[in-house]
Amino acid sequence: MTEIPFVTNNLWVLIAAMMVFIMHLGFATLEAGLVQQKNTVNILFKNVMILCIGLLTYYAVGFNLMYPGSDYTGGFLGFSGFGLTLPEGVAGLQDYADGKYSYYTDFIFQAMFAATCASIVSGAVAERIKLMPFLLFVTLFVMICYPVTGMWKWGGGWLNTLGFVDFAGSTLVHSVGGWGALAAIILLGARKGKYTEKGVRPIPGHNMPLATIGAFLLWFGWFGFNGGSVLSADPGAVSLVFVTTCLGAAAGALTTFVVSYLKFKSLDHSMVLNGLLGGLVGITAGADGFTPGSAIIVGAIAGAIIPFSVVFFDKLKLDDPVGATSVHLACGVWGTLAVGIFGTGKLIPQLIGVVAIGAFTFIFAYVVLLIIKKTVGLRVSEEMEIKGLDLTEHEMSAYQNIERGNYALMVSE
Amino acid sequence: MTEIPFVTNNLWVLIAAMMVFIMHLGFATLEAGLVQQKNTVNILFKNVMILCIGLLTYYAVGFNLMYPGSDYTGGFLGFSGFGLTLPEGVAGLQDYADGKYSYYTDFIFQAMFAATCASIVSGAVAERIKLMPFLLFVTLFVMICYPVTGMWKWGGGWLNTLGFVDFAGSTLVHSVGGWGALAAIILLGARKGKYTEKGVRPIPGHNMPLATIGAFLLWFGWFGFNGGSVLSADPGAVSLVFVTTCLGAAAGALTTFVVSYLKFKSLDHSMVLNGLLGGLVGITAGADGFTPGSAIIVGAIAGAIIPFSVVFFDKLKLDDPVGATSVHLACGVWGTLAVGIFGTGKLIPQLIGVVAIGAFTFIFAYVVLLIIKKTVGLRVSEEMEIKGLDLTEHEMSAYQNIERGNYALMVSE
Amino acid sequence: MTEIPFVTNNLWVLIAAMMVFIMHLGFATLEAGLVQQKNTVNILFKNVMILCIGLLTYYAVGFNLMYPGSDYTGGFLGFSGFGLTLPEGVAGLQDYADGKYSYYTDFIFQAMFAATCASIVSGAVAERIKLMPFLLFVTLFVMICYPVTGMWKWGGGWLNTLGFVDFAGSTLVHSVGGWGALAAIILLGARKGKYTEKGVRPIPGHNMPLATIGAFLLWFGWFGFNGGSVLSADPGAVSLVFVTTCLGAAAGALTTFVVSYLKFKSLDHSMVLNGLLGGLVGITAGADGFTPGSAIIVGAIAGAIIPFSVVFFDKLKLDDPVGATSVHLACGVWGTLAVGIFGTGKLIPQLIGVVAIGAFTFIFAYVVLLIIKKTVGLRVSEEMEIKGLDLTEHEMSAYQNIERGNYALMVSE
Amino acid sequence: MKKVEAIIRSSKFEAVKNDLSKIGINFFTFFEVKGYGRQLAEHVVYRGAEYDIGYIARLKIELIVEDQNVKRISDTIRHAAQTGEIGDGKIIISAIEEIVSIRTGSINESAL
Amino acid sequence: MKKVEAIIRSSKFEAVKNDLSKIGINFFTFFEVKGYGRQLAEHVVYRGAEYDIGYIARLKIELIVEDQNVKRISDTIRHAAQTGEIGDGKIIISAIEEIVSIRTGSINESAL
Amino acid sequence: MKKVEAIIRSSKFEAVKNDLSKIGINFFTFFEVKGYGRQLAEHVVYRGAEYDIGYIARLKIELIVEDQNVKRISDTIRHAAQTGEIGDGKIIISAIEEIVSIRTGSINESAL
Ligand SMILES: Nc1ncnc2c1ncn2[C@@H]1O[C@H](COP(=O)(O)OP(=O)(O)O)[C@@H](O)[C@H]1O
Ligand SMILES: Nc1ncnc2c1ncn2[C@@H]1O[C@H](COP(=O)(O)OP(=O)(O)O)[C@@H](O)[C@H]1O
Ligand SMILES: Nc1ncnc2c1ncn2[C@@H]1O[C@H](COP(=O)(O)OP(=O)(O)O)[C@@H](O)[C@H]1O
Repeated sequence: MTEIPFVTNNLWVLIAAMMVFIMHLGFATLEAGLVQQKNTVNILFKNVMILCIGLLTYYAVGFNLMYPGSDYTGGFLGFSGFGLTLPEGVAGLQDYADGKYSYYTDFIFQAMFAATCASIVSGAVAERIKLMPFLLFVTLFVMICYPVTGMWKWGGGWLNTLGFVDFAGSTLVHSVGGWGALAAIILLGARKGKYTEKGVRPIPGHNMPLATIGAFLLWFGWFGFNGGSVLSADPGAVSLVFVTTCLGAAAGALTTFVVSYLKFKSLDHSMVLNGLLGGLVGITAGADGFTPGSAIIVGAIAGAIIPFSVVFFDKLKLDDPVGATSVHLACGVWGTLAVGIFGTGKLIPQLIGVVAIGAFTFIFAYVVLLIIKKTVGLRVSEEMEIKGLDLTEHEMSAYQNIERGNYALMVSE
Repeated sequence: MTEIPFVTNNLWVLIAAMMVFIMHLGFATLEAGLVQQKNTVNILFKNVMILCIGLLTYYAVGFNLMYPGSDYTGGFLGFSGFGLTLPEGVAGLQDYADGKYSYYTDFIFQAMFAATCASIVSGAVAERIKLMPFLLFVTLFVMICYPVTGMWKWGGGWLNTLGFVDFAGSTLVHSVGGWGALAAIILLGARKGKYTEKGVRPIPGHNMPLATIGAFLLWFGWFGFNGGSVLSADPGAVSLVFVTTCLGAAAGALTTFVVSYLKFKSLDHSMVLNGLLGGLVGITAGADGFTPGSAIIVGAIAGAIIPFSVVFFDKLKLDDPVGATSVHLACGVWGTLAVGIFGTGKLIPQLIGVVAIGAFTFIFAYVVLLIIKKTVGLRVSEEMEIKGLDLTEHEMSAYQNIERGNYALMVSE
Repeated sequence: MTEIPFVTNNLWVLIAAMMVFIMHLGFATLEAGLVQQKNTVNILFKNVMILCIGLLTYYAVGFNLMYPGSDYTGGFLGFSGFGLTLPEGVAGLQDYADGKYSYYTDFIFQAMFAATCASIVSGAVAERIKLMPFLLFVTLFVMICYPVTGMWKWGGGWLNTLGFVDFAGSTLVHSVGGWGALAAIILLGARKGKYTEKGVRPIPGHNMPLATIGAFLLWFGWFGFNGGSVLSADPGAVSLVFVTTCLGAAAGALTTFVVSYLKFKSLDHSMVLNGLLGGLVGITAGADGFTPGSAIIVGAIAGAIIPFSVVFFDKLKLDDPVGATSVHLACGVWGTLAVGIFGTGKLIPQLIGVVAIGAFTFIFAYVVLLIIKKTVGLRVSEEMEIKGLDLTEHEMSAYQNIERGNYALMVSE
Repeated sequence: MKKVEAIIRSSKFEAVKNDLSKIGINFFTFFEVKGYGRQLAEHVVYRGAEYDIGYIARLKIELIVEDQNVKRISDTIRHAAQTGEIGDGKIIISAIEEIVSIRTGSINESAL
Repeated sequence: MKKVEAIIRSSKFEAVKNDLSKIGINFFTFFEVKGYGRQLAEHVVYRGAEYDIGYIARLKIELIVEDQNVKRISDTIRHAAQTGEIGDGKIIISAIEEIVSIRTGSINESAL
Repeated sequence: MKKVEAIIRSSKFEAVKNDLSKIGINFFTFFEVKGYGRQLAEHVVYRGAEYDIGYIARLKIELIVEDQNVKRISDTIRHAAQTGEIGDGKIIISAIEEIVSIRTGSINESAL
């Protein structure tokens, strides 16, 4: 095939950045739909702020920590200075990435990724974490933790040298978010009333259409997340990634449907949405390497993991309102290992990557959160939790007139 | 004009596939918004499963049934084997479709189309069909029925040879979905309470913002549905298609607004959304051939058809909660004939196409559904219908805390 | 860099048009979320009709009024005839805009812009304006007012000659909408009960998830709004625009968060959404010229303006339910001036542009609305306002079963 | 004057309304209530864990009637609302001292 | 002790609340109810077919008061809630045996 | 037969329900009400302007009981629902004339 023009490659990566952007709305709506009504504004607010803080910190620090440049090839840590410095002329354009995308394109595509891993955490800690400490944690997580492990592979660090493969981030993005979520829910404890002497007491999500919008928008954005990770408009590669991504998601939803029907005799919509997302997370590490057939198997297994994982975390009394740990951690690990099984055939580097990144992320998150917990505190008061964070943190209600009418204004003669 | 590079063509078709994907969220939200609250989860669940099953069956069977290859040119039925087999090297890339798109691009774009016609059915049969039998029907419909008639035209079959024109699927997709819907609602019967001795008793949709999101997302996706059907990035053709598509939709909404205001003295939002979609369906068969002026006329007529068609189906006691038969069947037929009137000037092939595809689809759907009805049954029990499918099929409520509070958890001190 | 192929440029502008389209759903959902439940259908209906009317009038008149062609260079007003006339052959393709986009691409991209300024008005006048007079105003506003001032700059008119800079429309689109909104709310008066002797009585929006969806979709669409305004796929320019746009939005949300927390001790989600949008509006005039650092400053100032502006308009008893005047007018003016400060260094042309366009638009809107007010009337009756426009204008409720159950149908045995 | 309160299945609302109308009773006030009684709330599964939704949905109808009509109204409601299954609900009759029409100011019989 | 129940237009809630406050009554319980009476429910058109929405929305206010205050309260509500149009609603007065304050345990007058 | 009505904090619903169950009371009807009383509604800020949300959310429980059980039930509710803070709510006891079981048609004691 003739060489693909720079402008076309660049255009695709820009469009992909746009698509990854919309995943943030996906996370916001999915999480909002799966929490209780009284904490809806809070979760939406957090998701807006995560994205904004994520973009700004990635601009200030993250990008140059994740991609410190060739001096740090094979290394553990590098930093090439604060802010963005556009290489002059063609050095910031065609020459920047061998005719694939410009400097700014690179930044915006990567920046959109960065904030997603913090969104994953926000779902798991929903309904009980204090807003300001949470935002503090998110800032550090996106500014330091995500870029450091990201550098190990995508920034050309030691895991890359080792042969670890993670195409679009089953581990680098999703399980990183998942490990952060896990550390957080261990330190936070469960929502009041979730685990009783009589067993698990479900706290159903308050808006299934919203959650469904979220899941579909995440899938929609995943075309950019995975498709854009080809980092060029290469027709063969991008079209294969589209196919594997979609088949993986479809298979994930289907097996969750079947497994949870057999296991619980219930057609739980929230579970199937998790299954769909689990399929997407699972396929992400090897979306460019699997055949369509393998993609179906990898997605299907991810989907089958979901119901077991959800129950497993509940058994451990690790309360995760939206299933983020099951979707992003469990399926993220599975997807990364699947590359070793169905793709490269090399399982060892995959295992090393999963463990190394998991350990670093979990410890980072645990320590930061522990310090926050011991100082300003991590969890809202019981009274705030009962009243809901919308009223207590934001002084507003997600659905004003529906539940608490302003009677002089909302009348019917 | 110089030749358009393969990579650019391919990129556009991939982006178009992504856009058609989001139509599935459009259908899900439109239908969810237009049903009663108690059946919301059910319709969302169905739409998720339709997409997933659709992609997997199209992978397994549908694609090779719809595009069996040149051996079946002019034929009625062909099949080139199960699953996907990527032609090696450039044969799966530039050479696959004369430098327009790769093999996998072709598959994913077509696969996204396939499931849409099943989504059309799901709206019409909402609130009373059993889940499992419905999914069984959908599987067969997407796996066999849609690809067979699709092959007649797009797969190079007999209708193509005959000169039948259907650019992006007013008939091949929309009326096919509409005929399936018609067969289903005949066999299912109306929702309890819809047709009383005193006349039609409306059962209003429960969430207009959701329905509006659906209609807009469908329009959004239609840029890919119609624009992508150019099957290349040809600037003249794609930009014309964008213009005709948008003007058709706008004209459709406007005439529905005017006609239903004159006819019912009411500014019915759900009707105007149907009108907008009717305009889109109407323009679809000839979006690449109409002038902007004709596009407005075709869309306007489609919009004018909607209110009459909605009332007409109600007169026949054919209960269609979302207006799918009016939008997709009535306007789909109109749009296909309009090509003969405003476009090619040849009405006969258009009529033959409409009738042949209509007959095949209706009979296929009717027979399959009749068998299901006589065996496992098609319709939920009266008790389930009264309680709602969310609670009875999914054991959950779409808006948990809003309507049925978990009082210990949802308190206000 | 080698020249960018026509087809790639054209493709990007088409995709950008698609993205601007989705901003209309953004406006619809943002506004619907920020009004009271009883006026939800009404605002959704208006947003659908604005888009449809906008596209049709821009087709009929607007496009040729805004881009009358080179005969009117430097002029105040020009018109090159009704409807669209495709220049034949390459004249409508490569030659139409120096290999950047085709005639129809130009039209559809511009048409999508046109209707946005009317959507801005619709939010400000929500909950009390009569539907038909409003649609009449919108028709004239989009057909005449917007294209005339648009021609002054983008159509090559006198402001363009003067050196006025407005890259993607902080003034030409956003403040034009804002001035129209201002004229309208002056003439309309506040919603009943908003300003009492005891001071401002807030009327909270009824659906924060919906408003959040709106804000995110607007940002999403802004990739096309600003990115597409490069009018080519130039990698350096488009990627810079993506970066400045996103950093501006993020900084806007962040400063609104901080300022409104300091000022009101409240984490008001609706305000932060306004801040995010304010950042976007602010960055729009100079998105192609700012450095990322300046973009952050410009966005941050826009975000800081928001809380003060909202309070300021309330002090003047100018009732704007969604904050459209603050977001689009205040930040639109700021963004235009910011170009003079951080970009070109020439503040005078910016000031002239802001004042000239502001004066023309305000007077146009004021006069048209005054005539409507004196003739058919502008405001609904008090009874209609109390009952809500959904029931009185549309005879329906946005959330049928949630609030007003049809008891025979919505039962639980 | 008496107050008649009836807790009924929402599915029987239409029947009760129609039958009351047949005996000339065209006014009442109603609202949604939640019941807890012999009929148990539904057990459902969410994300793999079972729970019961805590109550069953019911409608409460309230109407003020003249003393001599109480029996007829009570019987009418009972017949219309009855299914014979557990969960049918109750009718409660109590005395009131006065009913005033806000519109006319008239009281008791003439207030109806 | 008496119970005063008033079914009023929601548009009159503010006025009733303010006027009660003026005569020193700063407590009550209220909730949304649906009314069916002389005033007919609105007829609307949905997708070409007409139907009536089945009821009119009302608010119900309940308050327990000392016997001697009943007349004044009833009059206050009536004046505040009256429009003179059909649909103004009713005020119902009945006797209660006891009111207990959950916080203090005190009963009747002292429970208020 | 008596009617016991209790206006309680929704956060105390679970406790009240459990304690009633312990003394053998497994039936009641409840619904959401809005309270206006000594406890003031929350003051909140929306878009820079302060306002109060106008009421506090409460649950109302209604149950019909035999005369001899009234005291015990009232005490049980009071103990379960009490926090000692302003806003705890009230228990109201009144006489009813008759309760009819819709299912069986039996009245009073046997209707329970
Ligand atoms: N003693 C009571 N006081 C108040 N409400 C009651 C009482 N007993 C029953 N109810 C109401 O009636 C509903 C039906 O009662 P249930 O015991 O389930 O069946 P049935 O009325 O057929 O015996 C309950 O859910 C509750 O709302
Ligand atoms: N006898 C009654 N018992 C209970 N509620 C009643 C009764 N009569 C009227 N209502 C309530 O009062 C509302 C207004 O009554 P309506 O007959 O329409 O007008 P008006 O009170 O002006 O005569 C009704 O919708 C209903 O809620
Ligand atoms: N006289 C009354 N009549 C009816 N409801 C009352 C009355 N007094 C109080 N309430 C209800 O009880 C709730 C709590 O009362 P409040 O005065 O705030 O506290 P407390 O009961 O602790 O004195 C109020 O919000 C209201 O719903």
